Amino acid sequence: MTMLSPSLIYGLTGLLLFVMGLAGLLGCAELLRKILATNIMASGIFLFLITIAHGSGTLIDPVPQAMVLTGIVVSVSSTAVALALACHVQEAARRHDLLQKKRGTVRR
Amino acid sequence: MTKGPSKTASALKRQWPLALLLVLLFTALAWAYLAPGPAAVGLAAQVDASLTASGVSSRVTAVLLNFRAYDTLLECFVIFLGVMVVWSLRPTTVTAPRQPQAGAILSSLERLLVPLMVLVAGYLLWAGSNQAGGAFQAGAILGGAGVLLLLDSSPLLARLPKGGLVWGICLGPFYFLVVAVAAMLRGRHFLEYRAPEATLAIVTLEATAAFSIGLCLATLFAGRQPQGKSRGENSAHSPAWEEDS
Amino acid sequence: MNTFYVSLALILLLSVAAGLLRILRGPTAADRMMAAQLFGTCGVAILLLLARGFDALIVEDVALVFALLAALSTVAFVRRAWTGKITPKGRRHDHR
Amino acid sequence: MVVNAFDICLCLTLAWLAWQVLRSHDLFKAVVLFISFGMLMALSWVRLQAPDLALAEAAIGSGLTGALFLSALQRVTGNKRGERRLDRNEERHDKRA
Repeated sequence: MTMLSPSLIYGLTGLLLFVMGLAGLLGCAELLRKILATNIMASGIFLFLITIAHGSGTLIDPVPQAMVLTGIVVSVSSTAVALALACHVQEAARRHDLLQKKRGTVRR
Repeated sequence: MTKGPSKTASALKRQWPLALLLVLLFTALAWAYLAPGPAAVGLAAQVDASLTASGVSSRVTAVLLNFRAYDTLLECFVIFLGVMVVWSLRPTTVTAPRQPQAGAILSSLERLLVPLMVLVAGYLLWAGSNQAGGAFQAGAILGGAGVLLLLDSSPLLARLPKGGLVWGICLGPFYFLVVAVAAMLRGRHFLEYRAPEATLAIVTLEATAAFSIGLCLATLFAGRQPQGKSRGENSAHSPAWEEDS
Repeated sequence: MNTFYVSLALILLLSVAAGLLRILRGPTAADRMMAAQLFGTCGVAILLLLARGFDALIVEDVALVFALLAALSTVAFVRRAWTGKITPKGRRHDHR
Repeated sequence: MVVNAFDICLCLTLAWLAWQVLRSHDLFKAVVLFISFGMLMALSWVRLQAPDLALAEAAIGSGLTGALFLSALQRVTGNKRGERRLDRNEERHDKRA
């Protein structure tokens, strides 16, 4: 078995996760799964950035690490906002359905 | 993949044009990554050269709170904005069924874990100036403690005044601004502080930012604005967050 | 670097990957959540082994944080996602 | 050699988890898989010598995000009483897919 360098393995995995997350974001219908896919995409980008910082030499670059650290915290708060909005949308749609049903004109 | 027409399509379906496009994108990205070129030159040497002027000995903390403090300032405001967005959503009338009261196991778990989480958060905050750890990690753990309290619908939250919550959320971002402007008043640039007084500035900034980030994360989990004392049905014991979100 | 510890960590990682199958096919929601918790427990062990294997003692802090916060998702599951009711037969009927 | 095998194993598991998150029919299963994904990300930060990130990810990826998604899942699907689906049916769907 030949040795693969860690920067190769993790870098390609980061790119793969990014592309997969993009596929989920474009190809899935549910809001919650779109949010999951966005998170996977973000993880892929973070992995790629940190791999670049790690693989450049013996010195590990702290600047991408700091950027990704902010990115992780921002991504969790934006996930929370997106989830709140998604729940809000679904509840509003359900309330709309209930109103329609009460009036006798059922949607769908 | 043959599902009833009433159900919406859930998982990723086979869409060949999209798949082809994404495979092409992956190939292009991988080629760009693996293609031989000049080696990337990081900023590690510059960071190491000016580490003594930054006031802390941890490189990541120095970058976060001194060299690129702009990022952290904006990030604090992004989280603050997130809380404002969540609070501005009008509560819908469809409510989930009420949670039963937390059992003995959950409340004892909460009593065990929350003090430990606060302790570990304090440790990470203290250790953050010379090793891994710092405001974000401590804030995330504090947020986890808050989420645990919210999940157990702890009576501790009933004693939380709403005004205090707002002040706590505002504390981190606005203290950051105060420090930044104070640097300007001393004849420096916005957010420029150097070695003798930088340590104090960074430590206080980290403490307030961790506190605010923790509160913000817990508030984001709660999902909406806490009901004030005036609006509850039995206002004497209405908790800051009602447990039916 | 200590090869012995790292190979132990590799074995634990493989066992975690085997536990993934339980998440994928576990008949009830509780099975899936328990498998994810196994991930958490094994993760703590892997982190401790890596801390010894690479002589990076800071990783022990990571294991501490991991052990503290992995319980949070289980509590969320019990309180929010698992509204099982006790059926007349006395078995806890598992639905979400 | 062993380290290399560890890296490859970790990365394969990560990619497989991400794929399963996207293609599983049940949203709850996707959320549980995503929690495990966050835990494995913390391991990969340790391998890439970024302990700051590992600390943040251990706190956020394994705890907070899971709680957020599970709670949102309850709000989205919780009070639809008629649409309860037994897991056996879901298993059949997965086999067919």
